[in-house]
Amino acid sequence: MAELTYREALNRALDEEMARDPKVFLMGEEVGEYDGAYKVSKGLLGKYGARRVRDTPISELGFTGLGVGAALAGLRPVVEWMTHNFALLALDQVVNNAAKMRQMSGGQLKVPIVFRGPNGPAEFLAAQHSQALASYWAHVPGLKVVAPATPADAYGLLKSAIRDDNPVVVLESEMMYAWKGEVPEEEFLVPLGKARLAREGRDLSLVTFSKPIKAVMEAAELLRAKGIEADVVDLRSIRPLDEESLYASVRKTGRCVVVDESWPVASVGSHVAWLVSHNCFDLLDAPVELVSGEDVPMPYNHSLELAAQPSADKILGAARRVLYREDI
Amino acid sequence: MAELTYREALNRALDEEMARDPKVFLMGEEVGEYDGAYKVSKGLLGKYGARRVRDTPISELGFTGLGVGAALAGLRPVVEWMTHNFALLALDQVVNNAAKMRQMSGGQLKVPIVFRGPNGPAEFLAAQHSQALASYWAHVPGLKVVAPATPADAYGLLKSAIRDDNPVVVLESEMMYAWKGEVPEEEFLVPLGKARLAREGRDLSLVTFSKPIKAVMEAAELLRAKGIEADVVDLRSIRPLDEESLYASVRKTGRCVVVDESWPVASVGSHVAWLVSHNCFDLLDAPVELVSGEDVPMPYNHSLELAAQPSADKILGAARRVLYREDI
Amino acid sequence: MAKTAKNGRNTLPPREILFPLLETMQLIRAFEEKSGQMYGLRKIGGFCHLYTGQEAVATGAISVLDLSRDYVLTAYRDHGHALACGMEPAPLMAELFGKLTGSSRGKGGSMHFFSAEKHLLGGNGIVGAQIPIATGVALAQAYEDSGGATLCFFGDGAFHQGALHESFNLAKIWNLPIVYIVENNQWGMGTSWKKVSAQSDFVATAAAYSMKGLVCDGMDVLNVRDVVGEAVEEARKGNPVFVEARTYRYKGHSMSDPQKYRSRDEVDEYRRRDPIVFLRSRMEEAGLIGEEDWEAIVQRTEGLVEEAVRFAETSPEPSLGELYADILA
Amino acid sequence: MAKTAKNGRNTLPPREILFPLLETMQLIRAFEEKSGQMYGLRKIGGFCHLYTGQEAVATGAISVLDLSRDYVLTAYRDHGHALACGMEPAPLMAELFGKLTGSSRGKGGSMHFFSAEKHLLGGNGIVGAQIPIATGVALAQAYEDSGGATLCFFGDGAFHQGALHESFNLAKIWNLPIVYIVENNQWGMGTSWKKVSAQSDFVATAAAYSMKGLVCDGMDVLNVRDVVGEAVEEARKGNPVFVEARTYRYKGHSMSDPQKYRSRDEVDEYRRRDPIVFLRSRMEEAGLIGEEDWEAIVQRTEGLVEEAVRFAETSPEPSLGELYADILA
Ligand SMILES: Cc1ncc(C[n+]2csc(CCOP(=O)(O)OP(=O)(O)O)c2C)c(N)n1
Ligand SMILES: Cc1ncc(C[n+]2csc(CCOP(=O)(O)OP(=O)(O)O)c2C)c(N)n1
Ligand SMILES: [Mg+2]
Ligand SMILES: [Mg+2]
Repeated sequence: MAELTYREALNRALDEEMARDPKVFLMGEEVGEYDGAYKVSKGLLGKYGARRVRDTPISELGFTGLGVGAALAGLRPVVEWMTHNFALLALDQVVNNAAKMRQMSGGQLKVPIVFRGPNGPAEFLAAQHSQALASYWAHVPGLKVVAPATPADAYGLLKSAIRDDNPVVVLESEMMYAWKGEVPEEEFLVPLGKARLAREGRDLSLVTFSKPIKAVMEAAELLRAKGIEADVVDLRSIRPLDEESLYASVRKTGRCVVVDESWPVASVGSHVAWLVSHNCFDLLDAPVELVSGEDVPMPYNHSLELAAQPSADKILGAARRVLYREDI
Repeated sequence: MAELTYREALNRALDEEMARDPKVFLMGEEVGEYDGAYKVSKGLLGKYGARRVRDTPISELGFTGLGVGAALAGLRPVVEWMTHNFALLALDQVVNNAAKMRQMSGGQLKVPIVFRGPNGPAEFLAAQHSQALASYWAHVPGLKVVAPATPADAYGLLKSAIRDDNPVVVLESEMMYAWKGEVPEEEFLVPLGKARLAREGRDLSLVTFSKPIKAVMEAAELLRAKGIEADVVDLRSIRPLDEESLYASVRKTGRCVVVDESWPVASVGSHVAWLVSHNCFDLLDAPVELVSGEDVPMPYNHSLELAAQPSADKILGAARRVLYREDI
Repeated sequence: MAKTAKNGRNTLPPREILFPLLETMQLIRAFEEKSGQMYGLRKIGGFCHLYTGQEAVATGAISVLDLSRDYVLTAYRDHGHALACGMEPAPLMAELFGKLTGSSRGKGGSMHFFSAEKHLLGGNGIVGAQIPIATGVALAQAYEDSGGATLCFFGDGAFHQGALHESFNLAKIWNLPIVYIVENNQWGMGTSWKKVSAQSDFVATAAAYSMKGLVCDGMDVLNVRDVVGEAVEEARKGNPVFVEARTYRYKGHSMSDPQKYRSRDEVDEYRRRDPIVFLRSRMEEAGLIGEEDWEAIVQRTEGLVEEAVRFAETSPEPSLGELYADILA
Repeated sequence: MAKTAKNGRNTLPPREILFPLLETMQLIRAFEEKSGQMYGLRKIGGFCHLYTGQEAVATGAISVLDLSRDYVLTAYRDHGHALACGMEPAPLMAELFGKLTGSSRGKGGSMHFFSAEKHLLGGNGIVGAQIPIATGVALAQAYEDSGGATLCFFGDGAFHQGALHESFNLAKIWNLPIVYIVENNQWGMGTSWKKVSAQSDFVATAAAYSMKGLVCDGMDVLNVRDVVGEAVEEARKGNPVFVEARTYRYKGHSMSDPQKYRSRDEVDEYRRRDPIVFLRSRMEEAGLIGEEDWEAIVQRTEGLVEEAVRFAETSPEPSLGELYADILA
């Protein structure tokens, strides 16, 4: 097993899929000569040439739409958004075309395309560059949405996304690109639609996806020190959602804290919290708690910026509430 | 008291506010010479002239951004989106600028602007023209969001929205424009942030906003025929949300069905359902049910289109579940 | 900057070209008349944008394509393009009726005609959205070196969408085989194109993207054919081209438009230059068509349209199970 | 199409004009050098885009404005524009430090400098987003008949955003008092402007919107001043103008850019045409400035910047209560 960074894992997935299938190509701002704004596509231009690794102008709506068209005509584009913040300019093409073309054509067409890039806050980037936008994609039928939180998942989910015949949005994170983890050397796929049990426990369920997994695992360690064992569910796939794994965990624990770095209102986090509240009603010993990003535009000041995000501390607070224990 | 249509009520609000404040102006596609695609701005061009009633090209991102700029420079623009579907093209300007300018400037600036237009499905319009997009706006701190469901609220909320110093998104509906209702002749405002108790009852709470109020009131009538009295909360203001009124209702009833015509995942509906699940945990006799739009792109065929939306029937089904009564 | 290609006013193309052009235009006309009637009878609902008056544009332009490798995309006013691509009237009418036998199984309706087989990739309800998509189709053609080209139709109103600017630039810097055709029918809903355009000569803007710009008379199917033919040839070499077709729509924007914004006279003026009448009279002058030939065309096209209505009427509605079908592949 | 305004190479403007221009440019230079240092010391974090090399553009352009009625908007590379608008270095440095005394109370950082008082409406982090907003500010000026005009700066990379197309058209059809200035520093991050632009002459595109297009030498503050002066005069009459300023950025795109995409030589070539050196030498040739005058400028500007750092260092951090402040009015 090799230890790879999340960035390297994505790069390996892209590389392998481009080698495997000549219809796969990469397109986005700075993906070629610059090796990607976050170096995810490092070396690919040299290896596959400018036909398959295409530097675009700063025209998010345009090149996203081009991707949709190329997919309709039989290619398998991977569109890199420099960040999901900028994808708001391209949202129409994803929501109104990528997600709907198959249905509007009565099943005649398919749109095998991947949209990917970093999502969520990084550091010192202020309001316009720090948004966690999972819910904008999760809301939309016709899309698939994944959020790998380990290098192995980054590799395996991106490969599955590229091979899927539907539009798939991949949520990465600037902060995660340097995270390291074991990635088996032989090729493998991680199926879309399956959660990952990141840690086993029986006292409460901590449910999350993407970058907050770090704070969640920290919180789980702190809880263990107090003799409390958390079950940690990394949703990994947001649409479709692996509801079964979610309920299986809560069936064990009867208590649930959902952690999502997005704003709370109409978020994936509050949706999952409702799903558990609804479908595990008789099993729950406490209300489902949500630890979300604060309901504010992200401030530049770093202390405020940290305070605006989920933290081990906030998760502990929520754990205290679901366990009805002031002492932890 | 005069009986007005929802359309006339909006028109009256616009007219009065334009008469009151010379900084208020209206801008959008077909708002002037054509009297508005749905005739909401009828007669205003004649009365206020082309300086204050501005027909735009089909450039949603552009004219929405112009509105933001005009608001920063001291005007009070009302931007009409022909429908919210097309506002996806303009989303960036709303989310990244209108909602954040005040915060990013450390409170120096304000953005007194109203974005309005019909939202949600109408009839026979297929996938791209039938989206209920409340959650895209509700998700975002820095915005206010209202969804009047009666002519009186359309009048009073639009006036408040225009006078508010913050960006306010107004969700109207093509199907509601012809709805009639009493609107007092003397001027009044409906405050942003307050729900409306549309009907009193003690057996269960039906919570909704916008067009589904119709199906909800129908369902309430059908329930009454079975001897069940529903409390109906029309949220009216989605952001900020009047949580107190919501919980007050559930405190009475212990049972809650939320109805939202949007897609279910990461929706206002599932958020409200979680809020009630969480904050009324000890009061609830049954899981909070959500009746949402089906999780599909809207089909053109009318039977399918109707089947994709909340109906009195579906609401009855949910009521049956929260009441644990098969007999109704 | 803009130039009108030689349109060979004096030498008509051969009969094998002329008759199909005339018949396609007449088929579109008949289909649209019937669609309007059926709308009046509430067999069709929602937005229904008729193509009457503009028949020469789709017919002439698409006639130069090889749809085994070329593609067509347009906006919601797509009935004419679908017929010109060779889609059968019956599944189209069934689609308007929302029936399971419709071209999109009743899911799409008037604005969303598609044919994977005939290479019509919509039918798009978002003004301007097909422009980047079509550019992406052309990207695929260039990527695969297929020799194909893409025709992208849009209206004068769509011209002001940012998507156009982004796409034109991308098409040029990547040498994509695409022809953009603005169908300038002079109105975007109730808005005169002149009122909302900084530019009174659309194709003059081609220069801003170092593209070739061409103008054609959208009421003259032969001129459209010549100009778009030249443009497609150019596009196949990797040079995107922008064509303006000056045309007119006879009917309201959609079925619900009271049309207060324009005069009866304006409409009548264009009706006097009707593209079908015009081609037919040129063929008559050249002694190529007789009364019986014309009657035969009328009969055939009306027959097809009548048959389409019968097919649509008698086709089944989709079952409720269809709601969750056709969404994911 | 494009023309360069007479720039009066031979007659220098009076001292009262020249000295402030020189001092503003030097203040920007000193501020940016210090920002770079402070970034190295991790006093500043995140994206920090320095304006070094481009000083003449903001300085010359903004010098022709009357900021009691005119407005300025730009992108995230906004330090120079803020200083040229007359914002004090101290609250700007404090903003970079994320302090409560910062111009945006520590909420905005480098990309989001604003001054309601000095009429700088950002600082915008979304490439191209300021273009429609600035156009809306000009709309307000026209609406109120204030006599004011708006300067909208953006980069060569921003040129390809659809927002530009939509805004240019709106500005023209509504006769808005706006001057659009593309600061063509030849790179958008690591992308050469030539690689992604279908048009090698930016201002040629002005014609597509029936607008006047002007070019200026962005390394020559007097030329910028002349050309933008002419443009602003035109804009005040309700004729939007598009100006290209040819310039160069000395530093990387942001502080984290390794700059592998360009050669040391290219940078050096431009450094030899440094806008500050250039103006100073012209003033010297004309006998208008001596060594002591220059020393005084250097001392004053460095003093201001040192003082700004002291102010930033010693200012308080915002309290956690600030998180929910400044969001709604
Ligand atoms: C993005 C978007 N904005 C607005 C609309 C509403 N709309 C539909 S058609 C139309 C006018 C388009 O005019 P034009 O492009 O000239 O095409 P034509 O109808 O004349 O064929 C408008 C405003 C829409 N469908 N999509
Ligand atoms: C919409 C959007 N897309 C991408 C980015 C990332 N980005 C920031 S600056 C930049 C390059 C802009 O280049 P240019 O407009 O030439 O301005 P310059 O940096 O040279 O001043 C890019 C791609 C962004 N901030 N916003
Ligand atoms: Mg038109
Ligand atoms: Mg640049």
